[in-house]
Formats: sequence, C-alpha cells, structure tokens
Amino acid sequence: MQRIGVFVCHCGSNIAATVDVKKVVELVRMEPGVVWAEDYPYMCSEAGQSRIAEAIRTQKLTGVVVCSCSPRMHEATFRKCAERSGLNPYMVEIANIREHCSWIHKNTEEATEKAVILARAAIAKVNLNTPLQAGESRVTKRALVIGGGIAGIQTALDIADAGYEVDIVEKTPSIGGRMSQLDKTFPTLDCSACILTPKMVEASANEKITLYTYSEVEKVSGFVGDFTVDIRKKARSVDMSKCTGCGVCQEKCPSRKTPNEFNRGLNTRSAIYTPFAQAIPNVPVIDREHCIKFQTGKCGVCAKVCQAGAIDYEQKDEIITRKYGAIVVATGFDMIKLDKYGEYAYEQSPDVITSLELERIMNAAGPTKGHLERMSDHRPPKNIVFIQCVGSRCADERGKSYCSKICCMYTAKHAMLIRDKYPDVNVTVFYIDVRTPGKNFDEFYRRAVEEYHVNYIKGQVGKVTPQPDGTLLVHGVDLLDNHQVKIEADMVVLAAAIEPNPDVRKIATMLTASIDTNNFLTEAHPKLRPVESPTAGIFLSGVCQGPKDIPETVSQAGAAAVKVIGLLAKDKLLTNPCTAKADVLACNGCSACANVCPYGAISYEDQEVRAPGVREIRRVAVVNSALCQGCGACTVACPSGAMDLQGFSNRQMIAEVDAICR
Amino acid sequence: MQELRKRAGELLADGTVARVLAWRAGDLPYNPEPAFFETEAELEHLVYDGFCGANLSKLMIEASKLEGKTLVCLKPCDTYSFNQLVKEHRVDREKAYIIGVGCRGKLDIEKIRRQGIRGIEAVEGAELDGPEELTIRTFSGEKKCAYRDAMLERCHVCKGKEHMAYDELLGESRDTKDAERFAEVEAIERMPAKERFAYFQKELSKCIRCNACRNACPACSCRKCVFDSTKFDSEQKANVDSFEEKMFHIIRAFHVAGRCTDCGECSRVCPQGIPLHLFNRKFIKDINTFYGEYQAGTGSDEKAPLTNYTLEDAEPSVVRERG
Amino acid sequence: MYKIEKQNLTALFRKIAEGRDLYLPVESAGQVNFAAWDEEAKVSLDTTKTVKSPKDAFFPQSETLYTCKKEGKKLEVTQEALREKGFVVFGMKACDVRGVEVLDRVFLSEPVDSYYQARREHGVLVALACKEPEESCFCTAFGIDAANPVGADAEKPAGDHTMNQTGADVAVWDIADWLYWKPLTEKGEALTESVRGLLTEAGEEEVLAEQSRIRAVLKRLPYADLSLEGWGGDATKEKFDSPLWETLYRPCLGCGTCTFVCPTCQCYDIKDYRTKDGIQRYRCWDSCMYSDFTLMSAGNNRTTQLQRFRQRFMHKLVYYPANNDGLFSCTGCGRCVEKCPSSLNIVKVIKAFAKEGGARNE
Amino acid sequence: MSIANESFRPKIVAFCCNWCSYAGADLAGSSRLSYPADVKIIRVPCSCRVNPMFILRAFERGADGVILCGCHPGDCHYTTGNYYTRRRMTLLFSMLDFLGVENGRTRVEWVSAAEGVKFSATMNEFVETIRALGPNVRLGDLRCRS
Repeated sequence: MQRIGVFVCHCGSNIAATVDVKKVVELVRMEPGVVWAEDYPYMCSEAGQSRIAEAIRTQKLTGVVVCSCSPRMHEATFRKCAERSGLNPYMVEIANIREHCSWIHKNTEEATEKAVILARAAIAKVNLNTPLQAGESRVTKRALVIGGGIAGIQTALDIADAGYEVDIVEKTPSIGGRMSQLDKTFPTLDCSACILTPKMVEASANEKITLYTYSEVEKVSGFVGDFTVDIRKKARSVDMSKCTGCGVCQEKCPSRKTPNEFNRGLNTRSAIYTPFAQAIPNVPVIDREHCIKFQTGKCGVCAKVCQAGAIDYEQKDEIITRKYGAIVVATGFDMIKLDKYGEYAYEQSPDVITSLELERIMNAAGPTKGHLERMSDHRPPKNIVFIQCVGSRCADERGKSYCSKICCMYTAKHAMLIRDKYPDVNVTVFYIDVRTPGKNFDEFYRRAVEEYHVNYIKGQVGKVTPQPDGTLLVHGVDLLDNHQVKIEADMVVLAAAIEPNPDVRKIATMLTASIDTNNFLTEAHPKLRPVESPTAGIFLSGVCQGPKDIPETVSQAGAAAVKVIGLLAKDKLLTNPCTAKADVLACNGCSACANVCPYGAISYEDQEVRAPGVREIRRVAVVNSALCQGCGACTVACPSGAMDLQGFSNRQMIAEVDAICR
Repeated sequence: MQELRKRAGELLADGTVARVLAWRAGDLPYNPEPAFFETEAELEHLVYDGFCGANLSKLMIEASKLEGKTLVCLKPCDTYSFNQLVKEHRVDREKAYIIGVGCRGKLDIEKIRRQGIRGIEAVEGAELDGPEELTIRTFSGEKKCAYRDAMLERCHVCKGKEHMAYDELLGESRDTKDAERFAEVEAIERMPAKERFAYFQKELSKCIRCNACRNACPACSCRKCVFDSTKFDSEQKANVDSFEEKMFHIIRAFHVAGRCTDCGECSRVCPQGIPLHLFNRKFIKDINTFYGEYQAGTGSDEKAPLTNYTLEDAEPSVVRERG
Repeated sequence: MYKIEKQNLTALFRKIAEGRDLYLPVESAGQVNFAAWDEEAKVSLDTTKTVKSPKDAFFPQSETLYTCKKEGKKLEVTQEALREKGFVVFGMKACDVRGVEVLDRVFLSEPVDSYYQARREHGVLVALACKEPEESCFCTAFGIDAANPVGADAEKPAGDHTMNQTGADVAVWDIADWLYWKPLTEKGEALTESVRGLLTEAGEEEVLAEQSRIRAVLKRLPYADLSLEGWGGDATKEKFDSPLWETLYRPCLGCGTCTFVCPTCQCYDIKDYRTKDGIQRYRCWDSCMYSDFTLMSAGNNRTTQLQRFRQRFMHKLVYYPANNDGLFSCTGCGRCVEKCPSSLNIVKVIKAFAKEGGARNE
Repeated sequence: MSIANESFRPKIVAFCCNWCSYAGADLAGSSRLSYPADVKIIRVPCSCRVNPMFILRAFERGADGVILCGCHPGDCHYTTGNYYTRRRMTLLFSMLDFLGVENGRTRVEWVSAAEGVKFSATMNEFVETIRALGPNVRLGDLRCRS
C-alpha cells in the first residue's frame, strides 16, 4: 500500500476562488492510501515545495499528488522537488484543478466536487505508480536549419559562433529568402540587400556552416539529440566545384520566357539562372522544365559557352543522410494567393499589384530597374491607392483571421518612399486600423502622414474597376466621414496577408511538430517557450511560428540558436522512462506491436521462458527503450495486454476511469 | 477416408511425419474428436466425414513445439486460420505437413435435431463422397434429411473450395455457398437501434461465459487472455451482470478484428447457439467498407487492417452520420 | 395421483406463480433453459435436456454474498438477504434431481452454506419423467430411473430439512393430453393443495404403462450398458497414474462448457467487485478446466491442461465417491456429451479406461 | 428533445492526448472558455493509447458518454498514432452502434493545442448530446448506480 500525500494549491485566488480547497483536503483524506493532505497558497513557490519535501520526509510518503495547475506547467517542478526529497520523481501525479476546473467553472459546489474527483483519479493512479528510472541517450553535436532566409541564416550563424556544426537546407538555389526581395526596410529605410548580403557571405564563409541550397528535407527519423535526416540535393545540372559564377551561360541561354520567381513573375528569366545577382552560392541551376536541352534534347548552348566546363546535364538528385542533435525550422512565409479576391481586380489588371511586387518594382535590380511605373504601359503612375488588410483580419474563410503585422509599416514605408522620390504622385491608403507598436514605428507612420502628406482613409475598398482608359476606379468608404469615396487611380497596391510557407505542413509532419489551424508551428508554450516546438529537439525561428518583422525575426533566430546551443552543449540526455514494456510470459510474439510502432523500437528475440508448468523457447517482443517514445500504440495492438506503457499502464488508466465514474 | 488413412500411414511409415493430426471416430454417429495418431495401427480409428467440423489449425500451436513434423488435415476454410497463425508466428509452417482434405460442407447436429429428428442411433451419408441426403436411424424409425439442410451456417457462406496452404490435396471439394455472407449482418443493421439492442440482449443473455468460443477460436491464440489476467483489472469468470458478457464479446471480436478469417468455429461450438460469428462478420464488413476488401489468412504479406492506415481513412463520426 | 389436462397448464403455472417464483424450461432465442415463468414465457416441457441444468435455482452462476460500503474511513458490511420467498422448479428430470442430491452433500454438510440452504428450504422440486430419453443419456449407469423421477431418498421423513431432504417433492408424467401429478413429500403435498382446484384425481395405470414404455427406450440407448466398474473411492492411485490421460486430454480446449452445463459441478470462486463506495463480494461458478482455477499467490497446483482435465474426471468418479458413500458426482444427463466443442466427454473417458482394464464396455 | 432532463448530471470521460488536446483543454481553461463540470479529463500520451477496454470500462462503471480527443490527423506528435486511433474507434463505435447502443455516446474529436475554443465548444455540444440521450442504460453496469 502506498503512503500518499495530497497537496492542494490555492494558486492565490486562481483556484481558491472557485474551489473550496479546504473541503478538497478534507475529502481526499478519506481516499485509500492517503496519509497526508494539506493546502497552501502557492505550492509551486519555494515555501510550498518545502512543505511537500517536509511531508515526504516526515510522513515517509511513497507517492505524491499535487492538485494544482496543468501538469504541462509544473509537473517537472514537483517531480524535481520529490527527487530532491528522496522520492522517485515518477511517483508524483498532478490533478489539474485550475485549467480543467477552477478557471472554467463558476459554481463553487460543482467546481469543488469536480476537483475532488480529479484528485481521486490522480490518487487512484498513484496507488499503482512504480518508481521509474530515466535512461540516457547521446547527443549528436550538429544542428540542422531548414530554410535559408534571414531567420535561418541568423540561427546558423549564432550556433556556429558557439562552435557547433550547422547545416542549412534551402529549397531555392540561393540563401537569402524574402528579405533579399525587399528594397528598403522600415523604419530606418536602410537598404535590405546592404544589410543582408554580408550575413549571407558570412554564412557561406563560416567553416562550421554547410549550405545545402536547391535542396529539401526528405525524411526525418529519430528523436531529440539523435535525429537522422535525409536531404535531397536536387540536380543543379551545374558542377558547383567548377563553376566560376561568370554568368555567361545565363546571358547566352536561348530560353528566356520563364517567369522570374524572384521578381514575383513581373519579368522573365533564362532557363539557366541564379535568382539574383548576389546569390549565394553564385552558381546557377538549370530549370529543367524550361530548358530546351532537357525538353527537346537539342540546344546545349550553356555547355558550349561555359569555359569552366561546369555544365552537367547528367547530374542526378542526390540523397544525403546526416545525423543531427537539433533541428530548427525557419521556413518563413509567402503572400496568400489572391484568386478569391476578385473585387480587387488583381488578376484582371497588371496595375493592381501586391506590396511585394512593388518592392521589386522599387528595387534597382528589379524588373523596372527601380523606376516606378505601371506594368501595363510603363508609364509613371499619378495616383496610387494602397489597400490594407487584404486577407488579414478576415472574418470569412477567404482570408486569415490574424493580423499580418508588417503591412501597416511597409505601406507607410512605400508611401513615404514614393512621395519622397515622386512628390507629384498622390498616395492614398485605405486602412482598417493603423497598427504601429514598435520602436520608432508610430513616429515613422506620423512622418508619412504629416511630412509626406499621404492620404490615409479609414475604411475599406469594396471594388476596384479597371476603366477602358487604363485607369482603375477604386470604390471605397470613408468611415470617419461616413461617405462613399471614388478614386481614379492608375496603380493599386494590395497589402496581401502573409501565410506560412505551404511546405511547412509536410515538414511539420516529418518532424512530428504540431501546427495550428493557420499552419503556423505551435510553440511549446506561447509565452514561456516561444522558440521551442512541443516536440523535443525541434526549434522555431522566424515567421513559421507567427507573423513578425525583421528585427523580431532576428531576435527569435538568436533565441532559437541559444536553445540549440544549450542542447548541443550536453553530452547525454535523460530519456523519458515512460516507455513500453513487454511481459514475456504473456507475449504471443505475434508482431502486432512492432507493426504499429512508428520508431521501430520493437524487435523479437527467442527467449527461454520459465513459469510453473512452462519451460520453453518463445519468440517474445523486446522494446528498445532508447527508441521508444511512449505513444502507446503497441499497447492497444497487443490483444493479450502483454505490452504495457510505464507511467500510463493499463491498470493505471482503468483506475482513473473507475475513480472518475465512481 | 480409406485413402486418407493409407496416405497418413505411408507418411508415418517413411518418417516424413512423426504424428498425424486428424479426427478419431466417436462413440456416437456424430461426435468424432480431434486426435493425434502416432502409429499406423491407431489410424484405423481415423475418420473423416461431415461431422469433422473442428478446425484443427489451432492445435498446431502445440504441435509446432513437438519433435518432427505433424501431418495435419485441413479443410479449405481451416487453411485460412492456419496461414494467419503462421503469419503471427504462432505456428511453424516447417513443422506442418498439410493434407488439404476435400470438403462438401460440414454438418450441424443441432440442425438435424431442430427438424424433429431425435434419438439418433446412426447417420448414413455423411462421408465426403456420400449422397445428397442423409439417412438417419432413430429410436422412432428412419428419417431423411437433405445434406444441405444440415450444414453449419458457415458452409452456406463458404469462402471457396480452394486450400490456401497445403503440401498435398486429397478428395474433391464442393461449392456450398448459397447465401450472401453479409446478409444476416445487413438485416440486423436495418433494424432500429432499439430492436438491435433487444436482439443482442436476448442472444447474449444466454451466454454462460464458458469460453468455448474463445478457446476454439484460432485467432484467440493468446497465451494468456486478458479476461484471464489482471492486466486490465479485467479478470472475469462469469457474466455477473448484463454488461460483462457484452464487454467480453465486443473485446474478443475487437481483438480478432482484421485477424479473424470467419471460420465460424465460435458459433459452431457455442453451447447456447449464440450467433457469435455476427460480431466478427460485422467487423469484417466494416473493414471491407472502410478500408477495402480484406480477407485474413490468404497467405499474403498485406498488413492487417488494424495495424495499418491511410491518410484518407474514414473518421469515426461516420458511424453517427450514417444514422 | 392426480392429473391435469395439458391445455390447462398455463392456468396451473399461473396458480403456482401466485406468491412464489416458478422456474421451468423456457425457450429464449432458440435455446431452452430454466427461467422464471411469466405470461409470455415459451414453456417447453418437450425438451429432454435444457442447455444448462437447473442447478442455478439453488446455486446460481453468480450471487452476491455481502456488500461493503465505505463512508469516510468507516466500513459497513451488509450480508445479502437469504432466500425467503418460496419458489418451484418445475420440470426437472430424474438426473437433475440427482444433481441436487450431489450438491446437497457438498453445501449442506458442515460448514453449511447458508445461501444454498435457504434456497433448498424454500424451493419445491417438481420432477418430470423423461418422455424421450436421448442417445446421449446414460443416467441408468448411476442407478437413476428416468421413468420415475422421485429421487433417491424420497421416502425419508418429511420435515427434516438437512441431509435427508433430497429427492423430488412432486413427480409428474407427461402422457398424451394429460399431465399426471404425484406429490411425494410434505412440501409436495402443500404445493398440491395450493393447486388442488385445477387437479383431478387419477389412477396409477397410465403412469405405470408410461414408465415401462420409457424404461424400454432407456434399455436400447447406446450408452445403456455403460459400466462404472473400477471407478469409485478406492481407485485413486491407479487411475491418477494412468498414462491414458496423456492422450485423452489432448483435444480438450480448456473451456468450461462441460462444467457449466453440468448439474453437479459445484466449484466456485469468490471475487470482489468494486462498487461506487465499496465492494460487493460475490461468488461465481468456476471451472477446473480453467488455467486460473484455484490460483493462489504461490501459483497454481495444476499447471497443465492434462492435470486440469484429469482433475475433473477424478473428482466426479473417484474423489467425490470417496467422500460420499460411493455416490458418483455424475448423473448421466449427457449434457457434456452434447455440448463439448471437441466432442470429448465423461463417457469417452470411462470407456477408454474400461478398454484398458478389459471391462465389458465397448 | 434538447435537455430532456435538467437535473440529469451525466458522467463524461474525456481522454485527451498530452500534446494537442490536453493542451487545447489547458488553453480553454486559461481562456476561461467554460464547459460543464460533468466532463472529466484523463491525460494519455497519445490518442492511440486509448484501449477500447478503457472506453467500455467507463461505460460499465456508469459513464454516460466517452469522448476521445487527439491531434489532427497528420499532426500526431508520434506521427501515426491518431491514424490507428481513427481505425480502432471507427470500428469500435460501429460495433457499439450495431449492438444498438446510442451512437451519440461515443465520439472522437481532433483538437489541437491552439484550439481552446474548439475544445470548449466540443465539450459543450457533447454534454448537450448526452443530456438529451439521458442516462446510459444500455451499456451500464447497474450496480454502479446504486
């Protein structure tokens, strides 16, 4: 029989306001196995913990139940407390009477009754708990960063700086990401490329960093400290060791009609290309889908003109398998597709563009060499209308419910830059709210309004109608004046919502990292563990976790790096002891468990089994506890119940069910 | 039958097999029992006729542990069970020499009794190559009964006359299927929920928890059944209340779901005549509907439906939504 | 001797059931078992063998013994009330009556099982002669007369409620359109009195004729000549050590069918069921065929199916008679013969030993 | 039909996987999104840990409804656990339905760590369904009611 102590936390008034904690203490005392029960205002405080420690010692407790907040919050705290007091940490169970009780129920009687039942379930479980010992697993001292944008680059640089090897896998031919497409950055207006390129060069030059560009993660197995990852290096068709980056191939390439992704399709590129001038590595790739040689077999111009002999049409995709201790996701974002927003005429008129397209137009290396002009007739616009929140803060399913966060600021930036360079252009901005929390942000926005006289109209645009004369009639509402507005514009810029890179779903699945309904990766805790995924060993950097601007991205990237470094600095990790275990006497050796194990943790051995009336060699299941992650799939596949999960055993679960249904 | 005795004798004599697992003649016309024969002399008691319904594949679990090969006589439907046991590593294929015996459907003495034929002294025509009609001598004179009308339920929905595993074949098999396999299940599905409940309540309340269904079932091959162990606090010896028998039969059917070959032994052996095959067949029907046709025991390497999945599987809410 | 026209049976049953419970063979979902009578019950007196024997009426498959209720740290124990309401078991066969006699010797000897005793005191046995004995019947081997289902000790003085109260209280015969009714004991007389209005006086002739008809059928049963020579209380060592068990047990599946349909199997297990606020201690039938039969903390004293199989037959044919004046704990009802999934049964065991010992069987 | 019996307080067991649904329930809690106190949560590492035995046991012991919550398919912390859950529970629920048990008493819902709102809404709706169905008679062990 266990000697169980029950500790009921008030959590200030968080619990005590709706749960009669004294009554809980009084009632749980009657439960079998309970020899001690008390309440305290803050169990997680030092004083609270020392009460638990004291009771463990004086009452010779063999089990502890803490009725408090979610185990996701303080289970570790109380387990450590027990361990310090000489009690096996796995003899502690938490009854969640805050999140699952006091915070959601208003009626004290009901909440108290429920708290008692939850406590009883935890007590029933502890009665069947057994001390468990954590095992150890090794840590591969190498990190993988998925995505080579500013988030990925910064994370990699910081990890490398601490002396650990780090690989960046980037899907496109060059690192740089979205930031490389930007012209200027708010609120300082410094040139994006000017601040990004040195970082790119630094990453490429750092001997601890290996870049896998034009590559994708194909398969991930293993667990924290010991991931095994297959990386597909897509065939570049150019030998990286030979190419000098002279660019002749791109000049001579006869296939020139491929939409240029880097310029958001505003112009075209050759089939052999580097995305942009400062690309790293500065080695082109052949886009086989548009290459004449690959499509028809006739051409081969690039091979002929390449002095270095770097063109290799025979190159094949290559799979590289590497081991990593930690993985950082930095897959970034893209703008949403605007096909559902027909009212803005984005697909009808080339003069309705997105903000990112405007960035390219404004950029000296862009399709217009930095001249502000209409894509339809290359005439400079006279009236530009910016429409905010296209797909952001959207109530219907066409768009996103969240605020994309960066649009208010970059629109102010665009408006200001245009008015600065082309003072005779009228700029109007339709907005729902202007959101400018951030250092020097509101000052920046006010300059746009006050200094540059940008016309901000609070209201939404109902429709953009292309006129026969090539202008665009913008129908809007001015909510402050409460009247309809019609503006004859010759360029409309849409601040389209941003969304996580669509590839992230696939990657999240491979990593078994959870994502939310908007495809943003979920943090281990929204406030306290914002750069970690709930899946151990997986970290988050940049917009894959939620909308953010560059400085936020960079700081989060640094934070992720610190977490990775903290992990890689360890030689061994303690493994979760809540793993599956087979009872050889009851095992049929049927393989059902191994068939459902996602980790390949179960193998079979011929063992001699001895029991009364039995002495024979049997095929029995053996669990590798280093590989087992404790999901429990095997326990249900096993018909005889021979396979059980430590810490969540069949009898423990049944005891909880019984306690709740009593 | 003579041929089977002769062939078994040869294989015993030449040392190919160490023993023969077949059926021994009973002391009533209809009660042969599964038996091991170790000498040629014993083989004179070997019998094979319409009353040899018992599926011998499960006895191969123990036979696999013995020295040498065991000759086992398997009917077409028994070979499915045999393959499933091999797949689950419970039976060693190398330890078996299978004679695939012919089958023209197996007989159910209860079905004969139900036709008012009682006080049975002798039954003629039950042999494999016998006539279409059984002649039954009773205390009150001779009675006739069509072979087909005395067949076990499972034979009316026979999976086919092909053996799924054998070393040699002996005797002709006949197609006996004359009913739709899922017709009974569908008829119950069409009942309103209340009627379904009443139907099963009535059937299951007969259950005496004798475990005959479990112990005869080749898929229920657990060394220690959960209902005999304390692993789930689930030990049950008697249906103490109306729930326990349900729990037992639901869980039993669930544990064999995707592994059950629909051999029908559960219903054959139930002393209370509970149509236990309905549970298994319902699972088979659902598996076929939701996850594609699957037949356990064909000998393929295919993953069993419950240890497999697809990304597009039906959601459990389908049960509610179909009304 | 009385009689009642069979078309009036419902009226008889209704009358018996007034203030009492009445158990009799009832068909439900295709099977006939003893069950409580009600107006809707499909009574089946033509069934020779119910699936289960009627022993449930006295020794139910499962019964609560007492209940423990916990309030705070206080424990309250309540014994289950003993049977107080009278009941009638109608339509038991001669073999079933013998079954009760076998149970009596177990449960009514010291220490007396009060639950069983209460049921025996309040139960009235109405035994029905076997109109159609079946090929699986072998009651004659145990000296039972299916034609005259009165039980062994029907002549014992009434009013003695312990060891002497064996045998049927009323014997009945189903002959053509009539049911003949003969009270045998004081309890039987009392029951007869309560339904007297429905009965008419009758002579014995028809019954005697029916008895000789039945006895003629019994003589030509396949197992009519089954001999128990060599069995009994003295045979322990010889039978226990026989190598025959080695082959006999092999088809045994280890299920409990034979024990649960048997009228004499009396083994039970006592278990606790956790209720909302305590436990219910109940007993339920157990089977010596089960792997966890008599499981103790130190393990099990019978670890193989061979041992378990041997136990059942040794108990019926050797150990029980050794302790009960040579009475076998088998009544020849033949239920196990019909229901064993592997077609094993006690007859095959007896015959196998007889063959070995050169007795006149086979 | 709705709220057949105001005074009926159903017993509802909710199995929640540690990674998504339990966290979703925590979020519902910290967002103060209420649902009836009749729902009691049992934490399991993954929905695939839930054995049909647990569900039947709950009913045997007097539960009126059992709901199982896990990560959305594709988001399982253990990659594949909820795919097995999906098959197991589909078959189990279909069997219970076949036996004539009201199919509203059992449910599987996928609730992510971010879906506190969904968690609360699901529980509210489930409790409502169970209240409308009334006490579980068909699958209960009557002794637990006394």
